[in-house]
Amino acid sequence: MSETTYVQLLYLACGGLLLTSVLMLWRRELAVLIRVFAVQGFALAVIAGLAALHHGGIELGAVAVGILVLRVGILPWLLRRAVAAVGPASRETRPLVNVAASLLVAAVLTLLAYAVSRPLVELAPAAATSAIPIGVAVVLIGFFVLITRRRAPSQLVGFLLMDNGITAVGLLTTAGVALTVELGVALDVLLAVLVLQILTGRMRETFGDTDVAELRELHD
Amino acid sequence: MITLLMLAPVGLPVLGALAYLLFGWRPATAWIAAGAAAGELAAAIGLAAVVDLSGPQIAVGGLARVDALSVFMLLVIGTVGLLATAASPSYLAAEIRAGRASMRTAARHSLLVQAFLAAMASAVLAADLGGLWIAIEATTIVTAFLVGQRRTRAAVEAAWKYVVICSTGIALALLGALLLNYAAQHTPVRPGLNLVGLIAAAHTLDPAVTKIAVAMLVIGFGTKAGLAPLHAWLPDAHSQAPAPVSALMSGVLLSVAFYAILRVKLVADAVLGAGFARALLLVMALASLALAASLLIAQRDYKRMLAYSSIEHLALIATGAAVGGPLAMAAVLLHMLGHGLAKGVLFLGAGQLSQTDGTSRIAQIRAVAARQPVLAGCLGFGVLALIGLPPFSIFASELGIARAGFAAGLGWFTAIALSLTAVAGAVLVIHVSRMLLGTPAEGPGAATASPRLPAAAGAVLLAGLTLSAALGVTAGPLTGLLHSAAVIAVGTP
Amino acid sequence: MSALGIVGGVVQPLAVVAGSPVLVGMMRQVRARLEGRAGPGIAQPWRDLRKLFGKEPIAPRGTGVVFRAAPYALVATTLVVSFVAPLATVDSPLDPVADLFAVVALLTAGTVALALAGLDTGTAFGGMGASREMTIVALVEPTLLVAVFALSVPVGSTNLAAIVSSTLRDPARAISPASLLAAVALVIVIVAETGRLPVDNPSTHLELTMVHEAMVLEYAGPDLALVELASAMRLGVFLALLANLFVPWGIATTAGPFAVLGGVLALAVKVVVLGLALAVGEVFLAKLRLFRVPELLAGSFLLALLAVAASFFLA
Amino acid sequence: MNPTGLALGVALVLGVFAAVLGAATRKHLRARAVGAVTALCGAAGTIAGISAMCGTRYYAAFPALLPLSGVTITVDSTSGLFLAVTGAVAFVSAVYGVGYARADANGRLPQAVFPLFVITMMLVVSAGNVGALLVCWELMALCSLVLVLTEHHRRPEVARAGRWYAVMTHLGFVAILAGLLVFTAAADDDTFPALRVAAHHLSPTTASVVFVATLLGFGSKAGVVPLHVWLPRAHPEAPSHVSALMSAAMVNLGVYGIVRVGFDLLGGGQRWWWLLTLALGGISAVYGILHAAMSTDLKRLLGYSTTENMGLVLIGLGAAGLVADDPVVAGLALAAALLHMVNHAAFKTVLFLAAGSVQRGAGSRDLDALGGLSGPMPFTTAAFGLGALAASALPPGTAFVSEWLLLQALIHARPSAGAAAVVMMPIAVAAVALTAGLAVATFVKAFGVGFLGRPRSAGAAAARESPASMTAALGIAVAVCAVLAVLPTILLSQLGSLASGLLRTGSPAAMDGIVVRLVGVSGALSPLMLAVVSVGAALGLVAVVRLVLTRQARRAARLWDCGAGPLSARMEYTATSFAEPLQRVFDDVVQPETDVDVTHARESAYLVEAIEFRNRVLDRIERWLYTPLLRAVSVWAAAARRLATGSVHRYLGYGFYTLCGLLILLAVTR
Repeated sequence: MSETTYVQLLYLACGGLLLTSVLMLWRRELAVLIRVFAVQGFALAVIAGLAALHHGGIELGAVAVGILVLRVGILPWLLRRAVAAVGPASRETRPLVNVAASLLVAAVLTLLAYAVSRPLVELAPAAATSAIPIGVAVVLIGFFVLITRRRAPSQLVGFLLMDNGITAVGLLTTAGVALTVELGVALDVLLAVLVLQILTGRMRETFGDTDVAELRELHD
Repeated sequence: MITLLMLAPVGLPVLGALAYLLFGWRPATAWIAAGAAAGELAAAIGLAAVVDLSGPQIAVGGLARVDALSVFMLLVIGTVGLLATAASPSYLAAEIRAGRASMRTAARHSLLVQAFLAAMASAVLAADLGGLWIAIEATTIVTAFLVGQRRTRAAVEAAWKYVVICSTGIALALLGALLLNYAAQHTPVRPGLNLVGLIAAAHTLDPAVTKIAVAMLVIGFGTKAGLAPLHAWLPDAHSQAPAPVSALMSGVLLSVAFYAILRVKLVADAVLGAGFARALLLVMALASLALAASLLIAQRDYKRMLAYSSIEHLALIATGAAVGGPLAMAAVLLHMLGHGLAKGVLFLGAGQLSQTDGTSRIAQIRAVAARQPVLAGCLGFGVLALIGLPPFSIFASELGIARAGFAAGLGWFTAIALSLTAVAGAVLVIHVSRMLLGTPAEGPGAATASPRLPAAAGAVLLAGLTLSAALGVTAGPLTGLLHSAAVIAVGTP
Repeated sequence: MSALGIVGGVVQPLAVVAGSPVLVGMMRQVRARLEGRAGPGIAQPWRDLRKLFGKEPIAPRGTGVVFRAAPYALVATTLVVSFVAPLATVDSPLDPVADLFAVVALLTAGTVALALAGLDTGTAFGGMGASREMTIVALVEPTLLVAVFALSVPVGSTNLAAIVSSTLRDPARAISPASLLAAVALVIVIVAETGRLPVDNPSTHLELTMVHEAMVLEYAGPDLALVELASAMRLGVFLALLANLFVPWGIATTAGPFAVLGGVLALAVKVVVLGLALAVGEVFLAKLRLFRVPELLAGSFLLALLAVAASFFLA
Repeated sequence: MNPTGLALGVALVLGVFAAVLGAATRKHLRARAVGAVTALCGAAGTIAGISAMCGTRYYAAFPALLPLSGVTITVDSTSGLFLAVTGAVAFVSAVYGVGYARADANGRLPQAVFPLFVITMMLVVSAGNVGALLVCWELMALCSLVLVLTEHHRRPEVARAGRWYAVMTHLGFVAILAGLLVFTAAADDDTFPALRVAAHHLSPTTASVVFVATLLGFGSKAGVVPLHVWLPRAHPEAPSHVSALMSAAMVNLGVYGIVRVGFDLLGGGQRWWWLLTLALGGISAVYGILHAAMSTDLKRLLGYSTTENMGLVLIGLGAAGLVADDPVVAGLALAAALLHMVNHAAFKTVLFLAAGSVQRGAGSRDLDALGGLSGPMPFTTAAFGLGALAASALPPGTAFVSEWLLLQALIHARPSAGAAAVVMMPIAVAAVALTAGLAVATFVKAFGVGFLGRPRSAGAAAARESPASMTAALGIAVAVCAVLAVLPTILLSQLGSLASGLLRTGSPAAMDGIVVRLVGVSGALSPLMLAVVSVGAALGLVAVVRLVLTRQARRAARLWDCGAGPLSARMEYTATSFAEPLQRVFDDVVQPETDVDVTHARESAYLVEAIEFRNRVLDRIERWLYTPLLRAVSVWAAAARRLATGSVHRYLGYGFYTLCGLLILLAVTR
């Protein structure tokens, strides 16, 4: 693979990452969100795969496969189960901030990510590192989704969006986070999602509907 | 031998967890948990001796490392863990009697508590930041089910908030760790995330990147340590968890998370000088203190009250860490231990109280002293220990933090922190005195005698208080360890 | 302890004990004449005392030691003051006792004894008198102390003999602003302390107004005689002190018989003049409402305070 | 180990032993065992104190105690004075406790904590470094708090008083802590010698911060207005032997702190500090005695009187600091303040213990329900009477001598001491004088209404005298009072040299023989002669009257009472009515709350069936200062609760906004 192809593909994947993030802000249907999330996972796997090809590491290849399995396969599946259990009321009802404002905020957050990431890019200017701001932007957008979405599954999506961003930053910044660490991280994310999914179930048992904004029994 | 000693603090609880998985919870197995915690404590003491004799040790292929600081944290985990697990059998038995739990729940509880202990031990034994991160994230996952154990609406709500907020925070820490790793990649030595290596390579780390990384790491681990801005899970989770778990979470988990901040601060100080981490920690600490003190004033629930007091104490610890220097660091470490003991005693006592009185509302509990003198005594003196009255050790550590703060030229910040602590202390005393003192209500309901405090639980509470008082009188054999741990925590300027 | 002091220590108490009832008699006589009555003559108080001393002592039921001891305490404190203060001679037999603060406190102690006696009777009148008397004392004592302070600051001593000698040496001091202010304040509080109009009317037994008389209602016979004697003596001592603090001339400065005789005569003249002035004043004054009295006393306290301020600022 | 150290060590060992006895012995032995051993502990403390005052200093260091600080013990002559006073009060209170505590405070906890309270007070004054001082101070506060709460299950006011006390003492402690730590930060370590060295190069601002913070902290313990609010609540609610310890010994430690920090460690300092001290003292003295004069609760009255007397002590301290250029007068003022403190300890012990006996014997401490105790409780009545005399600054009373000295010091303050002094001295004199006058009225009320006359309640009518241990303790305390009253010279020379040592002047305001003759300024007083002459005159008079004038025996007769019918207790003046005229006079200051409810008869509005009159004198400062403060705090707390609404989005939002803000900051400042 020539250097230019690598860069082109890399940028394409990163663009996909950002685009899917914005889409997640845009769309309200949980089912659509999950599909978009799977696409994003695929883009992430592409970034990992490209890194593996470019640096020629077997470990990275394994990581790419792992990401593909986890983020395109397992996590969307778990999410779908969570949403399916919710029942017909699966459409996201009015987020705390309306869509137009959300998109505007996403733009601002992306700019902020660019501004903040300058030192990161400057440390080792390269094709991969210059895409770091996108990863950071995805993290911030994910955080924003987390604080503006009412339903438990969509909060879950926000959390995973953040996590995708972090993984992207990890893949872009480095070729060699120790495999054990990477594995541990993946496992932890998986477990966190599992926990949240179980809790979603329990919330449904105890509260009936899973509007997180209604969880306000514990307060001062 | 050393490897064995270093594996024991993780391995023994894992074995305990396996035991509960295989045999379930019953009177015969009830004390396995305490046994494992005692073993963990013993291993910590052994390690302390080893570290004292021959310095830091590395084992398990470089994944685990132990120095005076981690040994001290192990001691904290072991001590408070022993207190909490020793109080568990009677607590679980009472829960089962009251129909709030089954044998299965008890077994799962014990299993998870063991896993919790193992995760905390591995956090302090981890040789690199990645391992530390994984272990701390693992504590979230394990305790999520413990918080939600009761499956009431409130418990599930608390668990949800706990997991969402903590996972978010810890995700930020992960981002920080990755960025730090990125910075480390571009140094000649490439230390990765190894805690010692990072400090050794500090002068070659890129300061701008490190700054962003440290900010993320401190906010992220600060979430688990109960520091503002992502502190809000704490009162919910600590008030809903079963008493022994609250004791462990408040008494140890927060300190373990703060241990991570201490490690990050070492790197930050080496790269950026003391100013950056200090400013960050001070702002977070003062915000947390102000918040805890304000919310304590009108508090209506005594478990939440204790939880806010934990925020306050961690903020105080953060103030101490921000001050830096051997005295402040020794005080911070002593404070962790003292707070663990006091808060452990208080949460266990509060659990006892909510079992007998059936409510956690301050306004609904009166005249405990007249009904259950021993429990009231433990709670009363526990609160006095918590607000830093001698002879309890928090007095000594608060004094140390304050003294170091004034000496470091942070007089105003220290004075504000002290005033807020004083307000919080005064409010705690007022709330608790309303519950403990007074004349028991006369009437038909008053005739039913309150159940007595189970002997084991009483012994645990008294032991915790006694230990705290003894530590306040003299650190005794801990003195050396405390000082070498403080030296490590200060780092080499 | 000088010869002059010893002479004074003997002469002064005698003069006070013998002269005070006469002073009271003279004041009553002057009032009677001014009011168009014949009057009983100036020796009438002595005649009363003789009659009372001849009666049987009474111990009212329900009263205790305090009630019985109070008249003695009252007379004794006044006697001590007349013993140590420079009334007729400038020296005192017990110089370390002749301190202005001590004298003021001693006189107050006598009042306190009487108030306690009033309370000890357990009657409504006793309590009422004691309450009113203590209200007045609570305001009079500070005024006295502050006035004394004002007089002491320029001299640098609270010793009575020292103040008197200092005024003798430096007559201008008597008309200094501090001195004048203090004099006015002292006059007011002495009127209050000795139970004269307009603060208290010694010749009435109306429960709405009486102060001193209410406390002593239960006394009879020799006890009453002592109380009456004591109040006469207190009047005499206060007037003598007032006179000598501001107009000390004539006081004996040597132990010679003529000097001492002159001192006693000068004392008698000064006290009589003051007493007559008081009596004449009383004719034209009505008694103040009880709750107006504090205003008067507060005024005198303020004057005394001003005197102190003046003595500091103008020193 | 020298005699001072030995005696102190013995005292500590005995104290701990007594605590163990209190926790371990059986109920019927407990009071006796604890009382006896604590009394010995107090005696040993007194000996240690006297030995230290005579010049035997003691020093010891225990670096292993109190982690991160270490403990140093230094007993010098200043400590000695306070040690001796504390020990003596402890001795008397412990003896009294044998009889008193058996009935009222015989629980394991109070009995075990009582001796600990004694030794912690001794340790406070023996501390030789900041860490030790602070730890002992807090231990003392803790012990006293536990003791105050002894009867919490009987009366709800006890818990309320305990809360006030706990909060105020905690806040006060933080002030002390901050002040001393600012000081320590400038020194090499936290021992007193190091601080003395550091004081020389302390910046004026820092020194002022240190002084003001410690003044507030120590002042709150001494019950200085406006930080006094806990005192008239907590002192009365404690068991009486504890009240005595608190009011006679513990408040002194506030004075100790001010003396130690202000004079000894900071070495005098700026004039306005002492002006502030003097002003606080003056306000405390007048305010305290005014409220004492209005109180009807005997122990509350005594509590306010403590505030008054500490105010007088502070006036002395302030005057000493203000005229520090004039060593003679400054020494005189300081010696007067210290003497007054000792005197106050003596008579307040008597008064609180007697009040305890009254509470025990007559079942009430409400003056309006007492009276007529001189018959059934002669010893207690006599003791209280003498104590009241001692407290009211009348000769031959105890306080008279010290107030006389104080006034002498104020008189001899030269105008050269500065304009501030010239303005303040007359005001100080007025405050002292007003205090003296009101104190007379107050104690006449307390003694006259509480003990004389007829009983006003069934409890008072059935009063019984206390057991021997209590009357013995009272007797000892009265004897000490009497000795201090007539022979202050035995103490004054010591106090004079102590004062000159503290002021580093080297010219002691010494006193000689039986006459207090001031050195360097004109002034002399002999309390002994005064007492002898007065008593002699009275006895002579009795002899003359009984032997010469009337030789008949006294005849018992009915009270005349203007010929009214048989007396009933309801016709008597009560404490409330006694104080009513004074209350009117100071209406604007105390602002009493009165309300009158008139119930009219059903038949006609002109006929009155019942009139209910209520009159309460509330603490004005409490209402002005603390009520708005508490209200502000609760408003704040209510507002703060909006931070924790339970919304997880909001909680995460805190993090999100902080993160964004921080990132922007990092991006901008890079």
